[in-house]
Formats: sequence, structure tokens, C-alpha cells
Amino acid sequence: MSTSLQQGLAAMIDKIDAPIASFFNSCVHCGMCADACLFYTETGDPKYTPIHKLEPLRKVWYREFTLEGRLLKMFGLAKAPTDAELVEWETLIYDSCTLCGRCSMVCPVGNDIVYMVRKVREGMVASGHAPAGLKEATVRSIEIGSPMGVTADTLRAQIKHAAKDTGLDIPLDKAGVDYLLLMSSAEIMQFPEFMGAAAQIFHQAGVSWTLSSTAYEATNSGMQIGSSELAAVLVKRIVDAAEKLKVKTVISPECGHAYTALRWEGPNLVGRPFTFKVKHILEVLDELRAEGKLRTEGLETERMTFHDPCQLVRRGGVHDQPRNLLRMVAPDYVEMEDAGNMNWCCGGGGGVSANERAEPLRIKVFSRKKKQLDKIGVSAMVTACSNCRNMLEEGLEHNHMDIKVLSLTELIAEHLAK
Amino acid sequence: MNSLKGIPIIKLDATPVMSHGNALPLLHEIEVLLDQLIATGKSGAIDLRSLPMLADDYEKLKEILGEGEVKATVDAMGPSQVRETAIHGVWWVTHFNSDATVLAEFIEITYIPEILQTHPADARMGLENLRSRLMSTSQVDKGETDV
Amino acid sequence: MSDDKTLAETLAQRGISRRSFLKFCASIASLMAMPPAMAVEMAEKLAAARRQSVVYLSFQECTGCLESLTRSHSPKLEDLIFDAISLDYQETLVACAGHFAEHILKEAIEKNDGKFILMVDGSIPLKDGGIYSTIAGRTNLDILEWVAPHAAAVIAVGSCAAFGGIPKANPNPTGAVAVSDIIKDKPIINVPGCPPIPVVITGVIAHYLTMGTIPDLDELGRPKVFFGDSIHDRCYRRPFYDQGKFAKSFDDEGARNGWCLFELGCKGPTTHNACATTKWNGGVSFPIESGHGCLGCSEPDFWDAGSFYTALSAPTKDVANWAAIGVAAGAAIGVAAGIANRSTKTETKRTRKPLTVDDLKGKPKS
Amino acid sequence: MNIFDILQWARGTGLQIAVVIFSVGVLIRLLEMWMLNRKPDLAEPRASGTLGGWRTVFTRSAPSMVLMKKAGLLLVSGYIFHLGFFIVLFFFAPHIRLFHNMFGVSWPALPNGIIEIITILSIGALFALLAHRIMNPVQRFLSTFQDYFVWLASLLPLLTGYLLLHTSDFSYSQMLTAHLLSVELLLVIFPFTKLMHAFTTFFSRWYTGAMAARKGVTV
Repeated sequence: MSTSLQQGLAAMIDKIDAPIASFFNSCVHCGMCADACLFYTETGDPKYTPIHKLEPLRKVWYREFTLEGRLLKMFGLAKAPTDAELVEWETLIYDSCTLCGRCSMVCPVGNDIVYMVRKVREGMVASGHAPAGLKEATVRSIEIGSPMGVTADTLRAQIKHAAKDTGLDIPLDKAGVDYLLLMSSAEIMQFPEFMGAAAQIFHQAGVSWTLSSTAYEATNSGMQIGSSELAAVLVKRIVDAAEKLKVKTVISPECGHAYTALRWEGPNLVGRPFTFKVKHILEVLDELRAEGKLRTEGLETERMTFHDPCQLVRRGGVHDQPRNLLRMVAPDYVEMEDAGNMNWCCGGGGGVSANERAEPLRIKVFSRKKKQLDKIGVSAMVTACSNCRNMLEEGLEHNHMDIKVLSLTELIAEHLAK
Repeated sequence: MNSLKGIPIIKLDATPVMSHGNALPLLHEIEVLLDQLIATGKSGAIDLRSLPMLADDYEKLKEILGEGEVKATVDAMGPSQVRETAIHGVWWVTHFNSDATVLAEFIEITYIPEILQTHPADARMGLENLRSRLMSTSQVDKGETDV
Repeated sequence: MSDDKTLAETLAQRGISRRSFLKFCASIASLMAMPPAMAVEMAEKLAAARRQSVVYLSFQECTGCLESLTRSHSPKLEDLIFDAISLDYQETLVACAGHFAEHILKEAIEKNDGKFILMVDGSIPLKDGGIYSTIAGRTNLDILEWVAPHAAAVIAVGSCAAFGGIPKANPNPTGAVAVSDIIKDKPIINVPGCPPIPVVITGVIAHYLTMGTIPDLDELGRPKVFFGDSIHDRCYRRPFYDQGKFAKSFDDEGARNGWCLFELGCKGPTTHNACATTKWNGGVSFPIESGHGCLGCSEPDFWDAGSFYTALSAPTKDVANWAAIGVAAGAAIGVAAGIANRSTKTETKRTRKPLTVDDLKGKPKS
Repeated sequence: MNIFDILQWARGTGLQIAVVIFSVGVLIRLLEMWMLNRKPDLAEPRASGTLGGWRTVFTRSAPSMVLMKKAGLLLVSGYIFHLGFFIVLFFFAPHIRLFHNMFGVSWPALPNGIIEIITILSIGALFALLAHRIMNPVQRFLSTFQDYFVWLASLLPLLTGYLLLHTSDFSYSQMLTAHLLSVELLLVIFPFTKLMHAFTTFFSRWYTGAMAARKGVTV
């Protein structure tokens, strides 16, 4: 079988639930969500209004799940979205939405708009209207094990490097430990220092941990493209490894959507609660800090700020931990305007970074982050998401801004008390 | 409570004393009509019932116009009071029914209100009357002489 | 009973001067909101007029209208109008009876064919051939259809003649209708009220005598000068309405203070009549001044317009129970719709094929 | 059929029809929504979703300060209209009479003068909202026929109600009829338009608040 409009509509019907019906019943077309969306604020184009991106889903809901919609459908008056419409909406759904969820914070009637975008993607991918870049990344994730094509052998090679750099043992597939650390492809390939940093921290804290040769990839392209079925396949790998190794806690690395995929969607995707806990690396570090197992020395002299990864903070609830940790090492730490739950997205979340077609738009809307940064005048920006790091570095370079982008975990590791 | 007397009678002033603020515009209208009377000789009249007037408006109007020199009563199927106000040429005419209720009330701006003038038809009737009276008087006189 | 003398000549013999005419016309002009200057002209015309023949027919009625018109404690200025008309037939007042009375009616019609004013009080029953009200073996309908074509104009006196009134009240057992439902080709002046204000009838006749025309009528055929304003517009308690001060019961503080009776069911706002200005019983009072809300008697179907004691803003019919029925029906249909929605979902879930990685490789099928 | 007949119809049968359509429609809309259900959330929550849902039901009524500078006119007009409509509907003496008549409960009214001012403010706010809808590129882009129709249907009861207090220029019967018919129109279209948000907004907020609260986020 293959994808088709029918499959797409069926997927949307399958995913429409009571909250979605309530959201569509409630929308009064006030347009306030536009002002919360950086794709609208930075382009001024009304088509980027978040609620407008949901038009295909609204049509399906009205036609299938309201009495008058059903009646109109009988007379051929309530039309289902056409293939041409889905083609048009593909760019709105995938290129101009990072699933950042800022719109859901301001909606006066309380609609969780991004919750609906996530569901529309189910229909879009089932109807074959997903961006090529995301499709390829998803295929690689399922078939090779990572969206960037990282294999277990690549991982082993990186383990060797890190072990050498740090002089520490980096365990692989070690059963019965406290923590199973996941990585993102970006961390394995572009930011290999992360693995060493984690090893040093765990060593100092004296906790047992391991990596897995079958579940090293934390990212979930299946969720980004919007397919619950494919996302479940990827989550299942992690669940299997964690249960096989009998770990207490699985650590999601510095990646925003990976955390959402595993922590919040994970149990729902595989259809049962986990037998282990899922924590973000910053949650773990903050716990160690609170227990006195994480000790740092020396302070940064630079003026720094923290960029809140959307999936981690606004959609993940890890808000205070990064701030507690940053204060340990960065006395001149300032917040950006709208920091925390209302922070602006880097522009590349929700699979946008994997979608080459979206690049010009993504670069354009970085102007929002630039405005935020221009107001506080920092020389370094700390974050806790490799995808954010990539996007921020790209955007800063494009705008010729001399600001370093740092990983919070790596920053803490640099300051570990000897 | 066996009789009507058992029901207490409570007297209350149910009339809200208020003003529609119509006195002043009315006085300005009178001013215009009086000016017109002097310039063209044309009489004017204002029907006081055509405007919503409350007790305060009424009192204010009366107070400003004042009492004048002429007070006349016409008795034609119930009394009519005709009074010149302290403003010469402005008359206050009130028509009463035979049961003393007010039928109509006007401010007339004129040299002499119509109701005080004798109608030519009535004058003719008067003349006829006078003549018939004269006739009978002279007949009586004659008769007396005759007698 | 007609003569060639003018009204002035007739009345002068009884010592009624032209000043009385002027005074009468001044008060009529005031009553009918005509410019005061018109009074002089009207007086001249009235003085020169001949006596007007009037035929007065009574159908399904209670004689309250006639009582209202003729009952006065002392002769008054407005009674002048009775000198100005010749009431050629009125069943209740006519001295004779039986065939003689019928003969007088016939004679009146023939003598002033096309010139007399026809006054009607009472409604006309149509059900079962109109048998519910007959006079001398003829139905009211028959009599009306015989007399009306000979009249110059028709005055429908009282709410029954004007709108069907109480006989027409639900369920209208006699099939009562108004004069205007039957007579279509004559000018009809409706003077509704239960009973109507006598001076309004006087005014209408005076208008006809002096101007030779019928006054301006509203969409319900009522003279605008008397029925143009609502009771509410001219009510002395209006300021309390505007301040939101309402009596809540007939013996509370608000009622004693003379506050607005809206909440006690006063129909003043929707009732057009002159009660608040002309008042009743020689200008003594009118219902609201006596502490009771207006019943709305000069409006069509006032008897069926909900309780006299239900506020105008409240529904006239049971709404709460219908709302409850609506909720119950909505719940039933809603559950059915909910079940249908669920089956749509279940069926879709059952038939749709889960997405596989191969689907991402192929081209979309349209 | 004269104005008096229409008025009687509007006070009786018309109101019955409107109330039945309203209650049937609203119940259907709510049930077909509720019965779509939600899958139970299997992820271990950080905090109670139920409590968080209730919190958001209330907190989302406060204006979003983040948007105040961007959409101030929209927010302020929105508040004036909603509060004004609520006050006028529930605190005008004749309306209380209506509720008393239907449900047997009553409460103190506000003086007509205050109601009048609030009505004028609400009407003004509605026009400001319309102006915003027409001038603002986003709102103009989003607006459908329904948005303008619902705007008009919301305006008419306020406008006719206001004119009802000023009957010197208008016939009370005509205005009362127009007022009742406009209210009945509002009731009839209510379940089938975005007016439903008057009910569903609380559910939307609850769902959103609950989902966020489970993640430890206050929205």
C-alpha cells in the first residue's frame, strides 16, 4: 500500500478527540495566536496565523463529527479537504510551524493549537504530503537507527575517542545500572564533547550508567513527521533496551523533541506505562546538584543568557533546573525578554531543521531571536538542545553576531571540581 | 376588618416632583412669537398640553411670566380664565369644563385673546335681542301710557 | 330628524354663544394636537355645519362602550357634540321597539344614504353562519353588510368592533371578527379601548364635522393623535422606569411610593392610547395613577397577550419546561450523535492501514 | 399580521422555539464533543492534570500581558464587550424579571442609567472589534461570513435594547419586538456558530491546562 488522500483523511479522523472538537468549537477568529507565532511576526504574512494552519483538520472535524456537518455532507455541501489543499497546507504545517507551542499560551479561549498541528501532521504524512527531508530522515531512523545515519559502529568509534579524551571508562550495554544515557545524532557527530562531559559528571557523582548499542538515538523523526506508528517503532527500541538492561532511569540528552517523544508521548505511543523513569539530562544534573553530588569550581566571566528549548521548557516543564545549574558557574547570567515559558523558538524545531525547503524562511525568522539578543548584549548563550545549538549557530553566523553557543551540560563539565 | 373603615387610608404624595426642563425653551418660543406680534401683528399661541410639563416646569413658567393687569372670566359652558401676564401681550388662557376640570390651556401672544372678542354673528344676535327688548319695552311703555 | 338650520343657529336659540364653539374647538384642537390657531377656523366651520346623521349598531358587545360615551355626571362642553349630531338609530336608546325600531333604521339609511356616519360596537360572529348574535332574526353580519355600504364612514367603537375584542379571545367560540375584517370599501376609524375614551369619539366626530375628513390613522386604523403615543411615553411614572425603580408587589414600599408598575405586568409600553393624558372619570385618574398596571385594552388580542400581571419582558408562554424538554431531547440526540461519532472513529481505525516506512519511500497515490 | 401579533409571537411561541433550538443544539454540540473522548495519558504526570485544568479555566480569563502591547485594542474591547454583555444580560431589571418568571429566582438589579452606560460601552466595543477585524490583516484574513454575521447578531440585542430605553423616537412595541426577535436569532444560531465558545472555552482551557499541568507547566 501507499499513502493517499483517503489515508490522510482517515488518519485525521482517527486522531480527532474531544479536546480538538472543543478547540474548533471555541475559536472566535480573534487572530491573537498570530502575534505569538514568529513566522507571522517576522514575515507579517497572515497565512502564517497558527489557527489557519489547521483548516484541513477543521474541515474534517466539521464534516465528520458535528451534526450539521454530517447533514451538509449528505447534501454534498460540507467538503473534505482536497489533495490540492493538502499540498498547499504542507508548507504551512511543516515549514512554518516548529511545534513551539507559543500560540497555545496566548489563546484567550484556551486552545492548545500546537496539539492540533501535531495531529494534522498525522494526516499530512499519511496522505503523502510530508517534506522530502523529513521523510528521508525518518526512513534512515527506522532502517539505519538514526536520522543522520549514525550506526552502532560510529557510536563505538566515538566512545573510544571520548574514553581517550577523558581517561574514563564509558560503559556500553552494561546491565543493572542506574542510568541509560541516550544521545542525539548531532551530539554523536557534531558535538562529541557531550559524551565526555556526561562521563565526567557521572564519574564525579559516582553514579552507574551506560550507553546502549541498540538504543543510542534519542531523536524521533517519526514524531516530527507526525506518524504515531513510526514514532512508536523508535520509542519501542529504547523501551526494549532499557528493559533488557534493567536500568532505573533513561536519560534524554540535550535535545528538545527527543524529551517530548520519550517522556510525554512515549508511553502513549507504545500503549503502556514505562517500567523505568525518563529524565532529561538537566533534571538528572539538578538532582545531583541538590544531593551535593555535583560540585563545580571556577566561574565564567562572560555575560551569558539561557535559551529555553521549547520542548524542554514550555512543552516539557524543565524550567527551573537549567537556571539552578547555570547559576553555579555563570554569575553574570541574564534572562532574555520573554524568557522561560514564553521564550521564542530558535526557528528550527519540530522537524523544520531537517526540511531543506524551509531553510530560507527559517533564516528569515531568526530575526526574532536577534531582537531578543540585541536587547541584552551577551557574549555567550547557553542552551540544552543540540538542534537549538545548530540553529542558533547558523542564525548568528548569518547575522554576523559574535555570540558563542554553549551546551549547559558541557559547561558544567568544564567547571567540575577536580 | 368588617367594614370599609377597617381599611387604613394612607395618604402619600405619589407625584414625583421633577422637571423635563421644558420651561426655558418655551419662554424662548414666547419671545419669538412676541417679537413677531410686534413686527407683523400676527398672533401666536402655544398649547401647554402639547408639551410634557411636570410640576417644576409649570411653576417656573408661572414665576417668570408673573401676574399682569387683566383678569377676566368667560362663562361659556363652564368657565374660562383669561389673564394677562406681567409680560404685556402674553396671555394665559385656561378653559375649564363645567365640572371645573381643565379642558385646555394656552399661552396666547396677542393684543386681545379671541375668546374675549365678540363674534359678529353673536353681535348680530345681540342686536336682534336688543331690538326685540326695545320693542317689548316700548310696547310696555306704550301700554302704560295706554293704561 | 334633520333640519336645514346651521348648528350655530340651532344652538343660539338655546343661548349657546359662539364663544362656546370657540372654546369647544380650542379644546378639541388641543386634544387632537392641532395648532391652536386652527381653533378659530374649526369654530367657524362647526358653526356653519348641518347636523350630522349617525346610525349606531350594536353587535356582540356588553354596552360598556355606550355607557362610556353617554355616562357623564353633568352636561359638559364635549356634550356639545350631541347637539351637533342626530343619533338616528341606537338600539338601546331608541324609544320604540320591535318593528317600529327596525323601520326607523331603514328610514335613517334611506334618508341620508351615503351621508351618515355608521358607529359600530361589538364584534361580528361568523361561525355557524353567524347565528350566535342575531337581531330581529337577522345575523349581525347580514345587518352590517346591509347598512355599511350606505354609510359615508364607519367608526368602530371599542376593541370588539375594532379588533374582535373579548368575544374573539381564545378559543373564539363564535368565530368573532372585527368590522374591518368584513367591510373593505369604506373608511373605517378604529377607536379601540375597553371601553374607549369618550372624548376620543367626540374628537373624531368633531374632526369629521369641521374638516370634512377623517383624521390620520395608524397601521391599526386608529387616529394617530390619540393612539400615536404609548401609555408609557406619557406616563407620569415614567421617570421611575428610567431610574429602574419598580414596585415588586401591589403593597410594597415601591407601590406606596408610586414607582413604575412594569414588573407587575403593566402593558403601558406596548399600549397606544390617550389614557395618560385625557384620563378617566372627568380627568380624575387613570389605571396606573390608581395603582394598577395598564391592561393594554386598546391593542389587538389584549386578552390573549399573557397574564395581566406578567412583566412585558417575561414570556407569555411556558418556556422553562420547553427548555427542559429541549435539554432532554438534546441529550438524547447528542448521545446518538456521540455514538455515531464513535462508530465513525472505530470504523476508520479498523479500516485504515498503519503507516509503514515503505510508505515514505513511494510517491503519493492520488 | 400586525406588530402586536408579531410581538405576542416573539414573547411566546417564538421564544419557545428559540429556547428549544438553543438547548437541543447546545446539548448536541457538547455531547458529540465529549463523547469523542480522550485517550488516557499513560505518561507519569508531574502534577495533577485535573487541578491544573481548573486553574487554567480561571487564569486564562486574565489578559495576556505578552499580547497587551501588540493587541491592546482587541483585548480591551473584548473585555468590555464580554463583561458588558454579561452585566446587561443578568443585571437589567426586566431581564431579571424574565429569569424570575422562567426559573423562579431573582437577584438585585442595577439602575437603568448604569445599564445604559454599559450598553453604550458594549456597543462601542463591538464597533471597535469590527474595526479591528476589518483593519487588522490577520483578522481580516481569518474572517468568514460567519464572523460578521455573529458580530451583527451580537450587536442587535444590545442596540435594540438600548433603543428600547429611549422610546421617545421609536415605538416601544416595535423595538421590543425587534429586541426579542434579535435575542431569539442569537439563541437559534448559537449552537451552530462560534458563539458556542461561551460554553466550550471552559472545556478548551481545562483540556489545555490539564495537559500542561501534567508536564509541570502552568499555562
